Amino acid sequence: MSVAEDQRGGINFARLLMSFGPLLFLVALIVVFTVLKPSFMDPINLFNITRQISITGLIALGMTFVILTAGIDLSVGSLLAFCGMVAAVVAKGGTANTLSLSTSGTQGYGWFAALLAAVVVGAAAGGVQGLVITRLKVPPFVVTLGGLTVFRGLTLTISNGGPISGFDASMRWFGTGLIGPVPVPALIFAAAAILCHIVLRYTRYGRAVYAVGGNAEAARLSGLRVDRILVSVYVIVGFFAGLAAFVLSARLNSSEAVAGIGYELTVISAVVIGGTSLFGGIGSVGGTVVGAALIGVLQNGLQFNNVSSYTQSIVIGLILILAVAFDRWLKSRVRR
Amino acid sequence: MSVAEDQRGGINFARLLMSFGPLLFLVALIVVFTVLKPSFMDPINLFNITRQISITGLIALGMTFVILTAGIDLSVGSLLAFCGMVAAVVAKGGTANTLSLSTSGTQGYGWFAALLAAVVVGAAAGGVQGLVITRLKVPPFVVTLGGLTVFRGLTLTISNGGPISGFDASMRWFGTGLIGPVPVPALIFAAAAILCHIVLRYTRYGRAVYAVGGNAEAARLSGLRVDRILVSVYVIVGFFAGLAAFVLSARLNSSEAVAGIGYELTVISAVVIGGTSLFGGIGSVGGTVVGAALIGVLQNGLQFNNVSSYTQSIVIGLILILAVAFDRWLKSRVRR
Amino acid sequence: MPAEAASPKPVLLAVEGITKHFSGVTALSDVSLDIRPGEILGLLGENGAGKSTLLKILSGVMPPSSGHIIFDGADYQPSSPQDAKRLGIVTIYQELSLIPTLTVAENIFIGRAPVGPLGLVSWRRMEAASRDIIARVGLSIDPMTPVSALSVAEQQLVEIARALSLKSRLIIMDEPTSALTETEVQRLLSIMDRLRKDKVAIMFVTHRLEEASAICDRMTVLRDGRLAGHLNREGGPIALPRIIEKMVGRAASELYARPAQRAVAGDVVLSVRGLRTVRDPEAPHAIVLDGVDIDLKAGEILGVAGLVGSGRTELARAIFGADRIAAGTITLDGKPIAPASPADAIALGIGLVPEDRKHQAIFAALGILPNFSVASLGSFSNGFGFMAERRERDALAGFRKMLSIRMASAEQAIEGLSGGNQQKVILARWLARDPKVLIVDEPTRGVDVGAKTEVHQILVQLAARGIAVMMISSELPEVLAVSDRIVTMRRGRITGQMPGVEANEERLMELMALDRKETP
Amino acid sequence: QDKLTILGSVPNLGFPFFVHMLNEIKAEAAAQGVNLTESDGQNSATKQTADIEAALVQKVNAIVISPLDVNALAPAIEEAVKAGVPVVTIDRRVDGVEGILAHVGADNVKGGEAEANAMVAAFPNGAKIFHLQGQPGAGPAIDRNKGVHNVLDPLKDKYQIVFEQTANFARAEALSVTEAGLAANGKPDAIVCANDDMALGAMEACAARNFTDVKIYGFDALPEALVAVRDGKLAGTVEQFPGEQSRTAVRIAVAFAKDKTEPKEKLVLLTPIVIGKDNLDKAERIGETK
Ligand SMILES: Nc1ncnc2c1ncn2[C@@H]1O[C@H](COP(=O)(O)OP(=O)(O)OP(=O)(O)O)[C@@H](O)[C@H]1O
Ligand SMILES: Nc1ncnc2c1ncn2[C@@H]1O[C@H](COP(=O)(O)OP(=O)(O)OP(=O)(O)O)[C@@H](O)[C@H]1O
Ligand SMILES: [Mg+2]
Ligand SMILES: [Mg+2]
Repeated sequence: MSVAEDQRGGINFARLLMSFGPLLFLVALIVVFTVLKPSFMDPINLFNITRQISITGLIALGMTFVILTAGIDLSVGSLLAFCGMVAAVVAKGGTANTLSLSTSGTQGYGWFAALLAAVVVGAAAGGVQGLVITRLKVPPFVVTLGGLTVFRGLTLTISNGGPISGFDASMRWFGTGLIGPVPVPALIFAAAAILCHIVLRYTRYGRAVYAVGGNAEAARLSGLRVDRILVSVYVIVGFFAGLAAFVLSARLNSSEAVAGIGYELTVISAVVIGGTSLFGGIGSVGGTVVGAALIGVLQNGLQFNNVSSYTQSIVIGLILILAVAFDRWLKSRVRR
Repeated sequence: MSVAEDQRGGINFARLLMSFGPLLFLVALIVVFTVLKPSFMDPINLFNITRQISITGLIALGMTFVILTAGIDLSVGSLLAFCGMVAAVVAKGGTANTLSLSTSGTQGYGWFAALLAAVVVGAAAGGVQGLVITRLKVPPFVVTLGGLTVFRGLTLTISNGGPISGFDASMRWFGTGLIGPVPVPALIFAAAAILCHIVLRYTRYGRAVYAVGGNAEAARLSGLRVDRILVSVYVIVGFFAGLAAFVLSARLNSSEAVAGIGYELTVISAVVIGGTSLFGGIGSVGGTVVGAALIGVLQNGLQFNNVSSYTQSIVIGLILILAVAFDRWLKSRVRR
Repeated sequence: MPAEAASPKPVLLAVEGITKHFSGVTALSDVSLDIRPGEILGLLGENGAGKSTLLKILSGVMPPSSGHIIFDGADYQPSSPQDAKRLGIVTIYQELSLIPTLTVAENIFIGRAPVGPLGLVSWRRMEAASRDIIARVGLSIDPMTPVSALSVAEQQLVEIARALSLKSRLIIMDEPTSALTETEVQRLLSIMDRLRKDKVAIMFVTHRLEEASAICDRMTVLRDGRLAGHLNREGGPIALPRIIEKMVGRAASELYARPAQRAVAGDVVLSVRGLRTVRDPEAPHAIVLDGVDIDLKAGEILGVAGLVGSGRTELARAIFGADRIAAGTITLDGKPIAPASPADAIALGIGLVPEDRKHQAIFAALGILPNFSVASLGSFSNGFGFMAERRERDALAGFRKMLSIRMASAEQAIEGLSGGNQQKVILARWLARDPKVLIVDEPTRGVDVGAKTEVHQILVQLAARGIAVMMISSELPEVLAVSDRIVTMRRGRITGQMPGVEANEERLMELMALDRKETP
Repeated sequence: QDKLTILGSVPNLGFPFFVHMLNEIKAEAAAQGVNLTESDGQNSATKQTADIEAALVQKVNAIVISPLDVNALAPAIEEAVKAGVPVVTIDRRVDGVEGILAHVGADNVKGGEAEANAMVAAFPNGAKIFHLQGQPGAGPAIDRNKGVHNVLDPLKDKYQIVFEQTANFARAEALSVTEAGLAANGKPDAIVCANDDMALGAMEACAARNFTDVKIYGFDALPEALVAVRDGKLAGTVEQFPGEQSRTAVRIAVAFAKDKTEPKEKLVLLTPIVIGKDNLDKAERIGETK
């Protein structure tokens, strides 16, 4: 992935090492966990991990675009819940607070309509936020913090607080199915990651995203339509929040009003640990994938070793800091 | 406050208007709520509001310093819980999960020791985070996100998940006491705000904070010890988290492991709504006070009118965005 | 058809009665001018005269408050830089508009990267093409270098290269040469000459009047936002005194005049021996210091000349503690010093006016007062750490007068000042410290001719007070005008030194390019 | 020697209620001589699901779980059942999954009803009521709210809820929300809260205004609340016997895992009761209050 490539698209050993901080760290973690408990490497467990990171991972892909433009989106967790609820309403054919886990008696519109509804609503909500950011010149932090509470409120209003549960097998397949041994959510995540990588690395649009984040004023003077690009990244992250919501609902067989609380921090961590700068212009999809994997492996590995929940918090916090510190140290070593 | 002053300390009408966006909005909100329910203006309610905003307000003062340097501190909520627990342990004289609401039988060290412990631990924790940021070159977002989970884990470990309750009257006075009609927490907040205003506006240190946030490289080349200043702002926000923790514990007569969850976003909103730029170098204490008041009035006013919690979320989110949009609009009008 | 042939040189762009107000400031007032294809129009004026503002209006960055523009016979109201670009109006901005995090190649191809059959960007083609493009302006850096690793001069060349690579009918250049040395300037002028032959119109802003005189067909001069007049080439180049008179509104005084009487230089204050600095692999082409010996005496102005990338800035930063030193010693007043940070160097009495004003010197959003006093917070505050604002303001007022800084108030954001006036505030920042050694790196970059003389006089006065001044400059006339002694650098080494009175441009150029002779 | 291992999973160890639950699970597991893998859902259905998945990889012999959300955890529990691992649910019942070994619980809706009924009994002539709800969308908040309304809605004329707000199960929020309620509506007769933390916060708000005769009801019967009940500061709190539930669940799970002993009852329901000053001894954790 891009973490290992240099700007020319080829492989450059120094750069490889330089950008390898989080990846090296990830490998080290996996080794440690395997030594502690060899069954950690059980394919089932590895696939579990990929499935687990796929939800926040999908959103993190979109967040990579946003953060590359020096923006931020705090609303993703709430937006996920909102899109999930919309998908559920479409899938079940109404807002009735259907608690039944069986699908009999429901008159829904099928998984495709539900998926479409989720991503369209997500993208539209992102677009509205993007427009407020660019037209009214309100900083992204404020707009999406507003979005965080607004979308949660809307979700609760739609569902009247409760979950909507029980989808048909075709929809559930997107959360629980396997293709060969590989969980479907993991495949969706992988496909999305490759797509995002190509877009950011090999399209004019992708390069424009980097340019806007590197220096918005210079980008404008160079003739880029900065505002449109800014709006577009919020549309993208909204789209991914919608997609993630669909997969999550399919996986849990339920859309909850409390879904996604606190996801914004997990998602942003994945992006930032992956080396994307919060000040924009620097970062890669490969880094984000590694960042998401690092968090996933850490949580799974600690749980696997029955580390107490309180200690888990402490260890996870420290290791995240360490991973980034190690990356900085590596980069500074390579530089001299 | 500073929002109304120009650099000379005098009053300049254009600037007054320009920086008045959030304040105008605050006044408008108060008027609306008073019209809806005149008892909103009841002194008891107004003092309630000042007391309510004092906890997050205190932390927001510290956060203003951090954000002025283009930093961020996500750990404040957890640090608040941690300092509160430390204060409780000192006040009760041990880690025993003392549940009694009465203080009889406890062998604590008194309020002063508890206060001292809270602010020292807060400042020290902030200092450690500052050192990691400056020495290991890990971005503040990552370090304090790590801190967020580490301090929460430590708090839960100390208290084993439970609260520590029941402090003596001298300590409780700091949370529940009145001087004349004014609640003590509000007075503490006011005093701290004035102090911070003076420090940022009239001291050499304050100038340095703005300079570092405005352009760190230029600050370094102008002979400022940038790293020291950066560490200091994290010490300050940690100190305020400790102080806020002490006041909160005194007010609730209890230190809880779950205190302060999500405070980071409330606190950062207050600062940002008050006009401080997340990119550093621009902002004021006066703005932060107004930002904190805006949030407090909004919450209280909606509760006062018994607005349903779902609708509250939606309204609060929209109004926060609107307040900032209004401010930007005013500023752009004054500029031309 | 015949009608068109009758007027071989129709007006390409005409500006009619443009006025521009900012809050409180009138930057342009009823300005008119025109330019034809194949013509180089010089746009001249003092700092703050409104040149950049006019150019920004032409390139769609901001709308005028009133007046209108005709381009190619049609009404022209650009709403964004793209509109201008689409019509073939290309701009090189005064404040460089490159994206620091992207590579040189990407900056050159921003928004128009070459794509392959699938619509995907071809990095290989982009690299190859940009290598050719930057070669035209004489740059030989790797196009895959991030722009953040380039020196200001290199960035300026990249910006020029980009503009030249675009299909254009009108090129607007706002001080493209301010960071360049003679060689690059000459190359640019010859490129401009070629473009002129290709019927491209060029609007050219510079404070180096010799350049303008050499290349421009016509000149339009602005003064305080108003049109001061037009000058035409009549037979020969437009003479400097004519330009200056139009610009400042009075007869030209003698410029670049060495004061006849100069105090004899005193003892050696600063002495550098065997200075080496470490190579930065992010910029592998970077020339590092390779054993520099230099002495600086009290009361003298030491001019440092060299080509772009010769290591002059590097030397200044090393002495100032801003970059790490690999080997060598620095002694100040006979005592060895090892400043580990600028703060240490400043405490020892060394000051540095850096070359990159925007990134290294100014606090854009802050007022002029804090920008001025940031290096002297100690002396402008009392024992309790409170600012002594009155003293601070009085000091600023003094320098405002002394340096004739044009500003509205001490509270005004420094952003709002013209480049030259910003530079004066930065100079004032260091003058307020009264340093033992003051290093100025390109002190008059972007400073107008009047202010330039003032800056030179200030440097001379400082030297007269016994301060050791080291002046790095890419403008040889400037080096020759004020230096008591001149050293030349080439590839991180000192290649020669001589007293100022014995120097001339030819000798210096030879030393700056010395290794051509050295290599057998 | 093959010691059995069971997974004990609770929704959120940030809350003392679940800390107690897990502690009881731990104690009973030790008493039964089995290993325990602990899991904290950290208030996230995906986290709790992930923990179950990890446990299945490690081939635990049984799962004892209090699900954060009965619907969202259903797929994970279904997976466990499919893998042949016996599952016993505590406190919150998962309906849609076939093959769950047993459920031990006390219904939150019933608890809410009990709480409201206790309040009604204390004010036979009607009352002016504040209602503090839990975190919007969270399962227990929904159920307890439903219980309270089941009782009070038919009695609307006599029992008016004049102020109904969420305080997110948090003490500090309950304090400021109650302050706002008191300023807006004056003194109520009773405050019904969806957990003890909020009741304790409301209690502080009333104490600050010297409204010492407001009857405040909590939920969960935490030791701190029991002390307040004993001291007459709280009127009552709902006891759902989480410890008893947990121990029973572990016993059932271990018995089945050891030798396929089917539980006597698939559904063990403990009736929630309201602890007042007079029946403090019925509270499970009264011992912890010294
Ligand atoms: N964005 C702005 N806001 C307020 N005032 C401005 C702004 N831009 C320029 N000005 C003012 O307009 C006037 C003209 O500035 P301009 O930058 O056009 O001068 P210039 O001729 O390019 O000077 P220089 O040679 O120093 O670059 C100056 O007084 C300047 O302070
Ligand atoms: N801040 C920097 N970071 C990385 N490389 C730099 C930096 N500044 C200068 N360089 C590199 O070091 C080399 C020496 O540049 P330096 O600025 O010292 O030369 P100079 O003689 O002052 O010439 P110039 O006219 O370019 O300033 C340049 O080629 C440049 O690429
Ligand atoms: Mg200009
Ligand atoms: Mg230089």
